[in-house]
Amino acid sequence: MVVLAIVLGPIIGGLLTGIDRKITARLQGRFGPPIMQPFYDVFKLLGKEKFINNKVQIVYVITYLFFAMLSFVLFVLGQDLIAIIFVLTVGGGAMVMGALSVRSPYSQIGSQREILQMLAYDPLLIITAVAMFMVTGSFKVAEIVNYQIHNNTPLLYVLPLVFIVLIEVLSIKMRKSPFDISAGQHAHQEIVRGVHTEFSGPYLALIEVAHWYELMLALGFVAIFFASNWYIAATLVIVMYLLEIILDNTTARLTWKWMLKSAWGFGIVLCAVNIIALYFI
Amino acid sequence: MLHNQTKETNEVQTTADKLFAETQKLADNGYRFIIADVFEAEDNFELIYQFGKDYDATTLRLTVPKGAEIPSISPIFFNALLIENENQDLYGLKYKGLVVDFGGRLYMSQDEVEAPPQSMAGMNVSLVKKWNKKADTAKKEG
Amino acid sequence: MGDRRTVIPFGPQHPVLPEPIQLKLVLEDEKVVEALPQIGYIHRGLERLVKVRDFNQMVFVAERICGICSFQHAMSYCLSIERLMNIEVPERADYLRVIWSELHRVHSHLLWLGLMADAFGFEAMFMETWKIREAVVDMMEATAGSRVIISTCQVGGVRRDIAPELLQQIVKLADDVQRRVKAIEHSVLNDYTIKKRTVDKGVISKEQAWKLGAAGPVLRASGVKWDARMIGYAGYKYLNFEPVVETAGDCYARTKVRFREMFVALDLLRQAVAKIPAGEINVKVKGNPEGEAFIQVEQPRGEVTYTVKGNGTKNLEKMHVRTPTFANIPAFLTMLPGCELADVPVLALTIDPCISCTER
Amino acid sequence: MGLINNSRAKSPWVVHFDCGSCNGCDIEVLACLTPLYDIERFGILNIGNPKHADVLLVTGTVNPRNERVLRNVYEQIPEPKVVVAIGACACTGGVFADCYNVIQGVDKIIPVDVYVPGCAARPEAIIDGVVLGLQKFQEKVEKMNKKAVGN
Amino acid sequence: MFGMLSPILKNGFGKPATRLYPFEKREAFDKARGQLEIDIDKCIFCGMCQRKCPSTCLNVEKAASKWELDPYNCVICGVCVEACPTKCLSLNKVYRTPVYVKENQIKIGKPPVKKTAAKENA
Amino acid sequence: MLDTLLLILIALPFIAGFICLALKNHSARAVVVVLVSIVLMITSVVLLGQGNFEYTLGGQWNTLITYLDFALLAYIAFQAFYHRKYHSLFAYSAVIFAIASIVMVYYFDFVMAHGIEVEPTFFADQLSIIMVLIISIVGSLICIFGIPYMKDHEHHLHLEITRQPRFFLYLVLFLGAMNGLVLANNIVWLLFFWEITTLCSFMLIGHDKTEIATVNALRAISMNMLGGVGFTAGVMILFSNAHTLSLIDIINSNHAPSLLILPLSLMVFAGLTKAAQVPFQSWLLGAMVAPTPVSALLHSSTMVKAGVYLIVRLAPAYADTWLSTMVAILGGLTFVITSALAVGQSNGKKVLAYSTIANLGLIIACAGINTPLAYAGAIFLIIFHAVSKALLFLCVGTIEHGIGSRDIEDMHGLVDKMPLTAVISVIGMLTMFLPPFGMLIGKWTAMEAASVLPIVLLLMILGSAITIVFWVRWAGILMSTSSKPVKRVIENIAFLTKTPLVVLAALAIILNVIIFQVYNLMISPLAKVYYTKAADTFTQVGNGALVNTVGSFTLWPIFATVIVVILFSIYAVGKAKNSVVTAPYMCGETADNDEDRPRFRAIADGWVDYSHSNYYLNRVFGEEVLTNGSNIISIIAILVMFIVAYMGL
Ligand code: NFV
Ligand code: SF4
Ligand code: SF4
Ligand code: SF4
Repeated sequence: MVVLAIVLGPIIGGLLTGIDRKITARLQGRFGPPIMQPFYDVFKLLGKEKFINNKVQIVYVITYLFFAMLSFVLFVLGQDLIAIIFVLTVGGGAMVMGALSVRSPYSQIGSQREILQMLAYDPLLIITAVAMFMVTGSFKVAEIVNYQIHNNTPLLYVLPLVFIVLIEVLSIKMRKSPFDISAGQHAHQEIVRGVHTEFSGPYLALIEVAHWYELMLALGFVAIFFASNWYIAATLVIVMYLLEIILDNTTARLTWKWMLKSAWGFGIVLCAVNIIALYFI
Repeated sequence: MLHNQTKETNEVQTTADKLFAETQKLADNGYRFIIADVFEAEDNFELIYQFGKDYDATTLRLTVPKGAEIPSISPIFFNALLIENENQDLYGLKYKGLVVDFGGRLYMSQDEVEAPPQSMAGMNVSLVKKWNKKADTAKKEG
Repeated sequence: MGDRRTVIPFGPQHPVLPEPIQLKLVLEDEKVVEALPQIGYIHRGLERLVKVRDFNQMVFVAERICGICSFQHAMSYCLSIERLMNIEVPERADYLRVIWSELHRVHSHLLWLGLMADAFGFEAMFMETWKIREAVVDMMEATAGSRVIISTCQVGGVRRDIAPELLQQIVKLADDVQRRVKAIEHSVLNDYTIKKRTVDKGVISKEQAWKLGAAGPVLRASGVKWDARMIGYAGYKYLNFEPVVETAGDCYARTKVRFREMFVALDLLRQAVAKIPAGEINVKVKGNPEGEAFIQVEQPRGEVTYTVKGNGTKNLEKMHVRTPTFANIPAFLTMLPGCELADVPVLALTIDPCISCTER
Repeated sequence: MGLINNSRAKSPWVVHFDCGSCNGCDIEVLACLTPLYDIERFGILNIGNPKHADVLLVTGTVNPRNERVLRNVYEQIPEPKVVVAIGACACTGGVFADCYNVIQGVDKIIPVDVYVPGCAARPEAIIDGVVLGLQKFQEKVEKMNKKAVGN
Repeated sequence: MFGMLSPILKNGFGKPATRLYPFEKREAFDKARGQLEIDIDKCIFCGMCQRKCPSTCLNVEKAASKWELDPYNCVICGVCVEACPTKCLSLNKVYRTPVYVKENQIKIGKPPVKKTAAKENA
Repeated sequence: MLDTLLLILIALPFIAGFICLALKNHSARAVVVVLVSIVLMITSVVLLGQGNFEYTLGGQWNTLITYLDFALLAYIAFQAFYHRKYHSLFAYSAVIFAIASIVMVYYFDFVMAHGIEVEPTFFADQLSIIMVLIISIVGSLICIFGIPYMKDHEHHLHLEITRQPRFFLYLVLFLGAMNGLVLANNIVWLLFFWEITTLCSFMLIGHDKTEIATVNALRAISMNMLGGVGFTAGVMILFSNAHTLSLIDIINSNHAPSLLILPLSLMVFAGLTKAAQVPFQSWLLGAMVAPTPVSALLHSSTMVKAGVYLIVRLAPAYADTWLSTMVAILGGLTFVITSALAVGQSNGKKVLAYSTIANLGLIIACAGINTPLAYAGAIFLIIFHAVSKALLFLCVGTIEHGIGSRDIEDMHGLVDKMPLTAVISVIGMLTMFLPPFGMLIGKWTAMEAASVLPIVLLLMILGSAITIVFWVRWAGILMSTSSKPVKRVIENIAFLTKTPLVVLAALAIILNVIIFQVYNLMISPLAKVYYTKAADTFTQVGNGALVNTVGSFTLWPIFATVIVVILFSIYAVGKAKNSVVTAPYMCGETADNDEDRPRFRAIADGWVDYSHSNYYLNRVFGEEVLTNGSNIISIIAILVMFIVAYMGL
């Protein structure tokens, strides 16, 4: 199981990224790159000359990669959601510190924004977990899934608002417009490549792979909203992913202020309403 | 006489000391500053300042000897700052009272090519160009 | 103790800046407290080429001041020489100049819109606008043989004629573009995120705009009704149109102005095609220019001025171009302090900077 | 290793530096990204950051002020890298070759691999130019390896 | 709110606008200016083109009967074509392809025919 | 055996303190302090081996304590009065509170509860022992650190006569008082030690005798005396309601909760003031002006921990009441508010101070949640916070002496200048907020426990997200380095400075590894004793996992990952020998590689030094923006707490 997760995670994640790029291109009226493009990118990056600013950077990248991997593995193993989110923050923190360790303007500004980004999505993610706990009585993924299978009530039915908030959280986590403020995937950025500015070559490749793990984890979060039926769950994931892509293509990048406001205002209020509503059902 | 697009502009002859006051007057009358030009002669510069109001243009014209200091009108019209700095760069004029002084470094980075004289001395117009030669020698050496 | 300010370079090589210009930004958190520019990355010194190129060759140099408003540069230059030498240009040539000018305006505004979208990370819109622009560019290639720098103007008229069938195609193109731009206009001006990024950003009041010498859409978006085309150079004297004016003076207003200007330009195209007379397209030029002339022409980004001085030889004595961006940079610099870092590209783009024009 | 080598030509990320172009070539480079030409078909991304790029597209005349920038951008691209000079200006200085502030051609400053002529260079030509540049990767890789051994 | 929604969905369901260059090339326009060609046989090495060229990329040496073009400096304006008295220059519709190494295009023609030579002597 | 231990733990610091006062020789004093410290550490470990106990002293001791209490309060009143010219409001209020205390104590001791004997006088369960360990080990290390620090400090101040004897008197005495406090069973005794800590903190905060120091000391004493009054009142009501003065008695709750709830709320109030919870946070922030060892001591092992100790200690007594809920909410509020406040600060010590208050808030919230799981979380937090925070304060002190500033913005690239300190500081910071470190485990435990109280859980979630902000960026900039090869500097710091740092850092890491043992040995029995009715804390501990009924934290994969990361990093860094070291990206205007600080060319080709500052978002997280509103909110919350208590809910 663990090995499978470690191996299949990035493969599916990479494929999904490729599909994302293809669909994005299509939505923009373009032909688009081949589906395998992300893999080409990563392999090419692996073969590039190693450019570093300092050696500590490498450590941070590796930390990011392995902790992203770990969080996904823990998820697959059905572990505690809050623990998973905490593990995820290690990766995020490593990225921030890595970007801060270089005295480079855009890298450091990017990391400041990344911190704000973490500030925006971290509580929402935990609240999502809490909402699941409220329904199922457990923080463990395995239990959450079991609960839905036994009671045959998908979480989506009882937590629709939380699910909507999750859409925003995933946009932030996947660095999609309108929240691509700390490092865009492709679009041109006022802060160049943000936190990724100073990572290049093989190290950038590792970051990309780590990002795939995170993507898989994010989609996993979506999937367990409908764990009673895996077909519907898969559909849900696909719909969600498409939604993210469309959102990405229909919005301009917004500022961190707006992001914080919407996450802490809109997000938390929606979740709260949903959770309070639980008491009445 | 300066030809404008459709008609002749009204032109005011002035001097360096009066320039600032004249400009202030125009500013008070609702004119805006459009552009300043320099015509270089043997040993003096002829400066013309263009001002506009609606579709009319007014010109201030003055002659200053080379090396003289000219009062900057950028405190009145902020947008004069770029052209005045440009003239410092390209003609070696001196302005005093510039709001932001680039010190002759607005466009130019190297002293060798600073303010090329009108004669364009050292310019090579033939097909075989100096850089090509330089590069060829460099290639042979390296 | 504890300096809380960030000092960073913004440019010259920067992904959101299509052209090299540098701003030294001093930030507090993300608020810009001070911005100082450094330009000169594109300075070529081409005005001095008048010394070694004759006034006919200079048309092609002037044209290459900028690849976006290239035709209009060539035209302005020709207008100024023609003014010096008192040349009457044939009427058909006047009309053809209007047609190419307005094609350039449309393509330039579409290009700007795309870059603007890119500045705030709206890739899909960039792609949409540039797709439309491609049709305009194709039309330029069909009429003049080249996509961006069309080299059709010369002192005394134009070098190429447009065949009647092609003229009809231009009308068709105008209708087509009108339809497609209308669709985009709707999307852009009503989009929540775009409004968030543009409304009330970089406000310039009417008085400020005039005093700072802003030009073109920046000026008109602040409520000043000033358009050099009203002077009536080239074929504009035969056509009727109204300058586009908005009053808010923010980025959103400037966007709106450019949209509406596109429609005006398309309308002018139609008018020109309808009215264009038959006849010669250029006259023979004899003699050499002498005297001084000062010309104002409305380019996509605003008013360009050409000051030329001839001395009776085939080389001019002086040529000086003041371009709209040159005039708009002071306005841009006054917009900057107090804005957010994320707004810097947006503000930069709303003046539609063209550095190669500015530095020549 | 084979996988990596195959991937190189399939995923060239470009960084575009406008070092004094008139914008003519510039907008043609950008036009390549647009739906009609869509160079992302070849995996080409305009990445904006030299540290991530493989291909440097240079347009325009070099002058003493942007020369140092050009050199810096070039140095910050990790090997294997390819430089494509686009347009008459970048190749030789074009119409501006005789100006006092113009250095005639990018190759006076950094090694250029591919020259794309034209004023402005057409998008098709630019695509051809990049594709031509990709064929040089193999050679570049050898150079890189030699350099690594040298260290 | 999401203005771009309908255009992008339209794109998504429609066919991409991409022209699959280099596999799919389009017809050049009639007026397209590609590259400069010379019918060297017709050239009389008068140097008119060289004098008119705004980019000084032509070099005509009468003595050596040499006509030399720096194609990487040419801005394809077509002035020389118009200026040439014998109409030996033309612009074709094919744009020039990129290269690894810049080379000047040198054409050596036949020495000018006697008639011209005679004229010059006179 | 037991009496010796108690003697050493409580009385030895008092004696040693006065020896310090008498010793004029610096080295002699150093020897005394080091010796006492070592003895204390050893004794506390021996006490750990001893296990739980109870110990009774004779009645004459009670009388002695009573008289000493009067003397103490009078001295406090005198001190406050003496310094009244600095800040009359704080001074007079402190005097009034002190006099009120005297009157109350008099009435209590001689009228209400004359001749009452409490058995036992001292008692220790695991909580007490944990506290003793923290005080004796962490506190002692801080004292050791103080020796070279104070020498340096006075050197900077150019003092004629050294004031160190007095300083070490209170520093060492503080430990004794704290030990007494956490071991006391007789509440009167507890109150006595409580007031001693108040006095000590006053003396230490005002030690530098500058105006600001004195004002802040006065603020501290006035707020703490307010708490003291509350405490005394609580004791009185407690006695009149329940006729007991024994802690054990109260906790084991042989009394109806409604009788206890009002006195308990007063005691909790005292705890809140001592733990500097909002709205009393200002005294602890003011305490920053004191020399760093003082801050470290106040923030980690003593003083504020006394407040927390009291609240946690009493927690089982008010379990399942509304009071408990209010305590949880108050703690949660403080956690969010002060975390947010910390974001807006660039003064390193202030950040630490706010973070301390925030974490205390978290602990108090746990006490308020009042389930075995929460209790375990609270104790986790107490342990790990003490170690990490002491470490961090000492680091900041060292840094301050190294670079002459305690501002975070001046610490960019510290790793190049003070590698050892920087690395240790970063370790300290990481232990504050990242898994697998104990603080995070504590936080996780707290959150899972809080799942019964969603409002508190929400506060915890927000707070913990905010804490990440300031830790990450601080740690990040400490480790930022130049891309030039830097000259390796060997840090020149005194042995007595380095030792505490290294030991604390080691402790911070080792404790995480043995977290299961700590839990099984110390925490689990406590929860079992005090929460007999409730379910077990963790169903399974050990084998790398903490499992409770709602979730689980499997630590071994994280440990494994850490090891993998370390190994892989070593490998990758080794492989990176050939990599090219480049200058940072500056939009193409990077300077040549020979400057230490990155520069770029800007306006008119001039050189400009690149500089970067963190975001402080003062318009959102500024003190001015948040303080007033949050004070009002928390005062309201405290009032609600009293109302709830008064109604005996
Ligand atoms: N003149 C001119 Fe311009 C400028 N600025 C014009 O619209 O584009 Ni390059
Ligand atoms: S080659 Fe022509 S189009 Fe390209 S930059 Fe130079 S002048 Fe402009
Ligand atoms: S103008 Fe024509 S004939 Fe004369 S040299 Fe040039 S190509 Fe030959
Ligand atoms: S086309 Fe223009 S640039 Fe090229 S050779 Fe002819 S005149 Fe010169």
